[in-house]
Amino acid sequence: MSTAVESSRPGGRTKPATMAQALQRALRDALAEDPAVHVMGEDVGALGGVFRITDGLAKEFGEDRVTDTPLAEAGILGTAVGMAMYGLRPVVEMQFDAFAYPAFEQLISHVAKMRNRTKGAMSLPLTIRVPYGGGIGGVEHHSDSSEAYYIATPGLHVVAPATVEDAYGLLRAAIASDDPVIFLEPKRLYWSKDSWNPEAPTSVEPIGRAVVRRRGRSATLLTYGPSVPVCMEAAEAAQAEGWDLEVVDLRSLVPFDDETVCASVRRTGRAVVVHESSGFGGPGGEIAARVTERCFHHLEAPVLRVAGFDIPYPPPMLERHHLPGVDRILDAVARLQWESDGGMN
Amino acid sequence: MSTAVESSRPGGRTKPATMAQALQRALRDALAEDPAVHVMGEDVGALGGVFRITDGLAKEFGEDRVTDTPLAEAGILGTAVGMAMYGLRPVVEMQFDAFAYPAFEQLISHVAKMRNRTKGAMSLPLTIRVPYGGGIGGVEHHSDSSEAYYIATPGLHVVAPATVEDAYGLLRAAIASDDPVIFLEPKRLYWSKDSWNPEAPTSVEPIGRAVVRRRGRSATLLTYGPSVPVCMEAAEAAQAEGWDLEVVDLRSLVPFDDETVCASVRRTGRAVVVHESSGFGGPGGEIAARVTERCFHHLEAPVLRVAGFDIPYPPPMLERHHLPGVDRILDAVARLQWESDGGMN
Amino acid sequence: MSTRTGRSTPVMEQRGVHRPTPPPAWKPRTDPAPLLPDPEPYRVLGTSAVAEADSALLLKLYGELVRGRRYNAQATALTKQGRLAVYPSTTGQEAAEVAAALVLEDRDWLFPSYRDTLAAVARGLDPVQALGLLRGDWHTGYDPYEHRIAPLSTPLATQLPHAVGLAHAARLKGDDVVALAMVGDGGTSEGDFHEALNFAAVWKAPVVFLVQNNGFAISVPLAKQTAAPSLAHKAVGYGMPGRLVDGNDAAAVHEVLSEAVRRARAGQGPTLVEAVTYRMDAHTNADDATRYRSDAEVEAWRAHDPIALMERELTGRGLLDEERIQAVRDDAEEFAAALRAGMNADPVLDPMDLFTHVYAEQTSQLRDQAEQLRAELAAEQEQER
Amino acid sequence: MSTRTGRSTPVMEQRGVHRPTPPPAWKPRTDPAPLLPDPEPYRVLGTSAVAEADSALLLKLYGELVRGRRYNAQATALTKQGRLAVYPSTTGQEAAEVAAALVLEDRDWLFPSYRDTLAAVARGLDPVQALGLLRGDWHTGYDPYEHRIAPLSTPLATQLPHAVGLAHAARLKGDDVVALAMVGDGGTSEGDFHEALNFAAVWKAPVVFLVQNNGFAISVPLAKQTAAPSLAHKAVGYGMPGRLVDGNDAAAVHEVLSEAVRRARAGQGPTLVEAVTYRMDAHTNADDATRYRSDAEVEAWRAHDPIALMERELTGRGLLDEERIQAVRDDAEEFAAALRAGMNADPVLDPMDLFTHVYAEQTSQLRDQAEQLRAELAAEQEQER
Ligand SMILES: Cc1ncc(C[n+]2csc(CCOP(=O)(O)OP(=O)(O)O)c2C)c(N)n1
Ligand SMILES: Cc1ncc(C[n+]2csc(CCOP(=O)(O)OP(=O)(O)O)c2C)c(N)n1
Ligand SMILES: [Mg+2]
Ligand SMILES: [Mg+2]
Repeated sequence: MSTAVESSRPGGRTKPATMAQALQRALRDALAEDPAVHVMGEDVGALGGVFRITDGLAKEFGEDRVTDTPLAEAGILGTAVGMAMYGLRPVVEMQFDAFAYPAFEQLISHVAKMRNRTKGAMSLPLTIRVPYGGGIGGVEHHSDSSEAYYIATPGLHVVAPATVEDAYGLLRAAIASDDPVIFLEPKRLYWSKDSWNPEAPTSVEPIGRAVVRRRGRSATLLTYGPSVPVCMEAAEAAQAEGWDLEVVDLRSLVPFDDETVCASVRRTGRAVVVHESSGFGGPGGEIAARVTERCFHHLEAPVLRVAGFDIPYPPPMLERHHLPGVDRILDAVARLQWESDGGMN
Repeated sequence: MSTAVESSRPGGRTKPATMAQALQRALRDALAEDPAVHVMGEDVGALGGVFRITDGLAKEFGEDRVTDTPLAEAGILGTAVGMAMYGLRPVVEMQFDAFAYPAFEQLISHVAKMRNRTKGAMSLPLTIRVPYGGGIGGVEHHSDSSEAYYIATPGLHVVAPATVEDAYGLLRAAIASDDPVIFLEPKRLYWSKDSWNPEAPTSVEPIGRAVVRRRGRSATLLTYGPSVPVCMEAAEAAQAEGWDLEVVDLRSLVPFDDETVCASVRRTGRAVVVHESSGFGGPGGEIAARVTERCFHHLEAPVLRVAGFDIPYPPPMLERHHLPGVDRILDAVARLQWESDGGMN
Repeated sequence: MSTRTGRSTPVMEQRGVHRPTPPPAWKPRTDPAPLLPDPEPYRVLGTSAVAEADSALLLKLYGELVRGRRYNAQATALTKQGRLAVYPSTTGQEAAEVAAALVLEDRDWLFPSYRDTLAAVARGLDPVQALGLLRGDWHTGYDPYEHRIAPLSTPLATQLPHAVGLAHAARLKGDDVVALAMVGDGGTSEGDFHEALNFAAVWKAPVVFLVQNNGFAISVPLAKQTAAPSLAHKAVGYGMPGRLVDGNDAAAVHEVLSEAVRRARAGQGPTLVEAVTYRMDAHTNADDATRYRSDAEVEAWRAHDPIALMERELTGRGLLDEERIQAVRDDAEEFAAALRAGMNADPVLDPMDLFTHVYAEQTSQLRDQAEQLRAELAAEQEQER
Repeated sequence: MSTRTGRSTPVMEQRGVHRPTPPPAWKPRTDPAPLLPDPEPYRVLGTSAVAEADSALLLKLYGELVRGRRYNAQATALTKQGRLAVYPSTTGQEAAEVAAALVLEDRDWLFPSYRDTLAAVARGLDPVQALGLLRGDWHTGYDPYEHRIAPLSTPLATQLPHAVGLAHAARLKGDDVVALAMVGDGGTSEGDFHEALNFAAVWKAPVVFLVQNNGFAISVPLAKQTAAPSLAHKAVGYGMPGRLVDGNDAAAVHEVLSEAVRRARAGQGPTLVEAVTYRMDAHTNADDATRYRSDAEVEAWRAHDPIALMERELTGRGLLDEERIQAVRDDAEEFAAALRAGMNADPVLDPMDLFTHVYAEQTSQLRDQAEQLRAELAAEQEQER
């Protein structure tokens, strides 16, 4: 009991929390602080969302602030656009990655472009939460990694948290942003735990800064979202093989933090990009290309990519073969042409 | 009159034709040869399409084969899926690039995946024609280059012709393919002319082969669709500066012809990717990354990209600033670090 | 103003004003009256209409209902044993599921949503194959052409335009084929529902749209989904008839759907049928329905159980006794046992299938990736030894 | 079967069959009758209803109609002079355009489609700004907040959910604001139309949907777009009233829209209004209408011209004579001259705007790209010197 009392005071104790709890807390704090914030989507009310991220919010803030919508994603996003036009800050939940696709026209032709179309007169402070990625045994259409579509669309910000703390901080930053933000929530990290102080949640800087999660000298793993813990694990395992890997968590794909990324790659001279979405046409190509453009003479080897295969997301029983795992990452690290320069330093 | 008579015989004379004419001819020949082929879309009937690509086809083949649909892109593609399930070969026209977005869910969740979902039992021989790209003075939503979305979607083929001959050959190949093909028609090349023999139209190989449009030794321009003529022009202009540029027309983005591309880049040691779609997250990143992965030790400089800016497509009066032109391509070629190795050879 | 109640009377020469000729396309082209549904869902069981019902059909329906109920129970049990990843039950909805399957000829096509495995099974599909998606070994567990059952559709309402396109294609080819497409109440809010119905009506495609209004889209009740008098009222906006039917009355659903199929076959175009029913279980085994609905509501519907309704009629006709009931139940048990056995056998998986069915011809890119995985798996096996 | 015509009579104790209690949600919740449109488009001009029409309003409408016609002619002329990239004319549709603008209060919002620049102009927007999109110097030529006019929407029907969301937001904030959204007959086939109307009805949002049925979506006639009795009949499927009105009768459109706005303001929810009209010009100046319609059809509609209809009434009332007509025409000429002058002035363009309005805060990436363009432009200027 004493813990509960203590943790309800600001400055209360740090304790383990899940990413789901941090996200929920971010929504609650945003709703409480700013009456313009509205949460809307399918089943976000009484049910609290299929992942329970909005659990209890409808009860606390009422159905006008936390609204179960009809089942129509273009309608959800389209009406959210109208609400944002009128000064509200809608936070839209798309139930799963693949169920955001019906809203694609609204997203591309209006959400991403409204500020530009109106020469800055009309902005859309909209947050679009998309539970994304695989690894949860979901049947088809429940495990897509759709970030390639979003990052290719100028006008959108695209972020993905990998830690409990970032889940809170980035979601607050997204809701506070005056621009539309695609907020990718790695489904399989919802129940990941970290020690975190929910009463004094650290806020992150405004969207757009990568962070070095692990320092290392041999090579850099560039990654984000659900692949961050996998890369951390790979970096640990790599030690046994004599590689001291640096891990950069991009956090934000748009804007892209060239500075942090290039500083790391220039230091290590080698890089592997790791993500779950398909390789071909995925974010890894962009990342590898821009790192190469900027760091060419620092590179001892081409920037390699470890990504999902170029196939539709597999059925649950086969998904482990698709997902980039520790071994596949280490295989890529091994192909970074170490013989030529003794990169084992 | 004699010309007309001669050209109506197989083996008749080559004469100038536009890409629009070649596309129309491809549709007519496909309709005539295979009763399973159906053309459908908005205004494809009596009007002949807003670009007149289907001109006269409804009259010739009847409204059951060439059908004006209700105005609903998801409905058009969704019903085409059903028609393909029953063994037809629908050729769908999306009126403009941005108006294909409402059909995105059907495209991603069904069209691209049907063969895979059914373990090969059900294939969708569907061609989706998308007039795409800018340079025609179109108002907003009429000039998007949307290929990044398509190439990031496993299960789709993505092709773009740059010449009159390829327009015919690739469209025939697309319609003959047992898989869905996104057929990107560069709007501003519709009225480009080439000498072509419509009575003995050369067929191209099955989808997936790039072609070297111009041989050169200094560096390779990798490009496709509307940027091919611009690159050819740039290559001519480059001669004055002492560069002998090779130009590779990719023709097909999926499948990607690594063989032809890498052979060229290994030969020249330098490459610039040129396309009209936005740079960030666009096809150029993928192309640069895979060329670098495969040809790293042949590269004298990083693979550079010349692409549209990372902005919503500009209004007509400003679009020239956005489109990759000869000067911007030559600027990129100049940045290929010539001083280090005397690439002017 | 008078738009609501009456019409303004044209006055030909009022104050010298010349009355202009009504231009073409002035009047609605179809009479809306026959398109509108009756205000009460159509029923057969427990009404005078039941007298006309054929005993053989009722018995057939009864058998399928009982087997369907058993199927739902068995599939739910399989989720608890980890043999199914997830199962969306149709307990309480068996009447609509089963009737949808039985009204079709072999040459017709069924377009089920993700919930409608029971309809597929009632059409003759091996239940193990029907449950492939939910077991997780592949996306579609069957060859759609074998029983003319389209893949179960998870993205809501997206299967409806497919049904329209297929039916239209069949009609163009001169084939006598009807497509029956199933969708939930929630799915009617999607744009694809609208576009599919509109295409169907314009093309006069031989399609039947069956909406199972089971009261909920996961947790969202119908009142938050639509303000329409009924979902069947949407039909008039497309120019097709809308029919409201008691979805728990298998005889009524069968009759209404048969009539719709007959219309479609006769070239009279599509029909929208709303079957009013109730989802007795949670959305899926993973859902917690107590969060959004009361036990009292569930109980009220239990009194209107599709199997009980049918049993009363058959008993009344003297067609059912304890023995007959037991025989039907035994059949259902046998069915369940076979299903259990089928599901308890581990599926044979080939990871290489991931690369085989992306394109008709494997690209070199995928060949390379398949090679990579093959090498990884070989190394894995090596290590395991 | 009796679903079409009558209802089956429940028989309480037929052959011992117990009649089950009807479960909750059994009956349609709304009476559909008042939602259905009258079979004939509502008219005022040339009917007895005109007696009630206010002269001042009719004169105001007349002035706007004449000015609107002149605006259409001027804009079309500007395309020939290369001052407009393209122009979709509303010649023949002025009544609906103008009435839509006039029924709104200043605090209300208008959501026009790409064709509806005339409605924006009639609401008070500078026509040069209204035509910005079509001139091509920027996408939206005006600040939407100034006159509460959303950006002209080119992707069809996508503006409808925006209108619903804005009206809903205003209502949540307790503001007395109505949104009026315009769409074409073709646009009603899009999924966004369906979803917007459904949300509006469920939320009881203060929105009015105005469909201008001008007979065509580019070349596609209404009969290939829908099989519905009328587009207004779609309303009942959402649970809102549908109204059919003569779209060339400015007094009738004004009355029907005013009533719909009043309902919305009173918290009674949305209305769908179909204005039956005709597009006298081609789809745009770039279109060739002879490919898909006959001159005879166009002529039939010319006899039902919105300006002529109004002129007859005003002349009948003795409110118009040659002099008054001339004054109205002079005003329209003046308006056209100002528009010409405005459009003949070259717009001031700043290529740097391309990078300024992508995000609230320019990213370093865009800063670099802006720098690149700046350098290129400087080099260009250098060369030109
Ligand atoms: C396009 C789309 N959006 C969201 C979902 C997630 N989802 C799955 S089932 C469901 C509710 C469906 O309700 P209803 O249509 O009434 O069918 P029921 O489950 O009642 O059979 C939702 C929202 C989905 N599958 N597809
Ligand atoms: C989503 C979308 N698809 C296609 C188009 C291309 N297009 C522009 S106008 C038009 C016809 C519109 O017809 P209608 O809705 O009746 O409006 P009208 O032009 O008659 O005013 C079409 C197909 C578009 N703008 N948006
Ligand atoms: Mg339901
Ligand atoms: Mg129209």
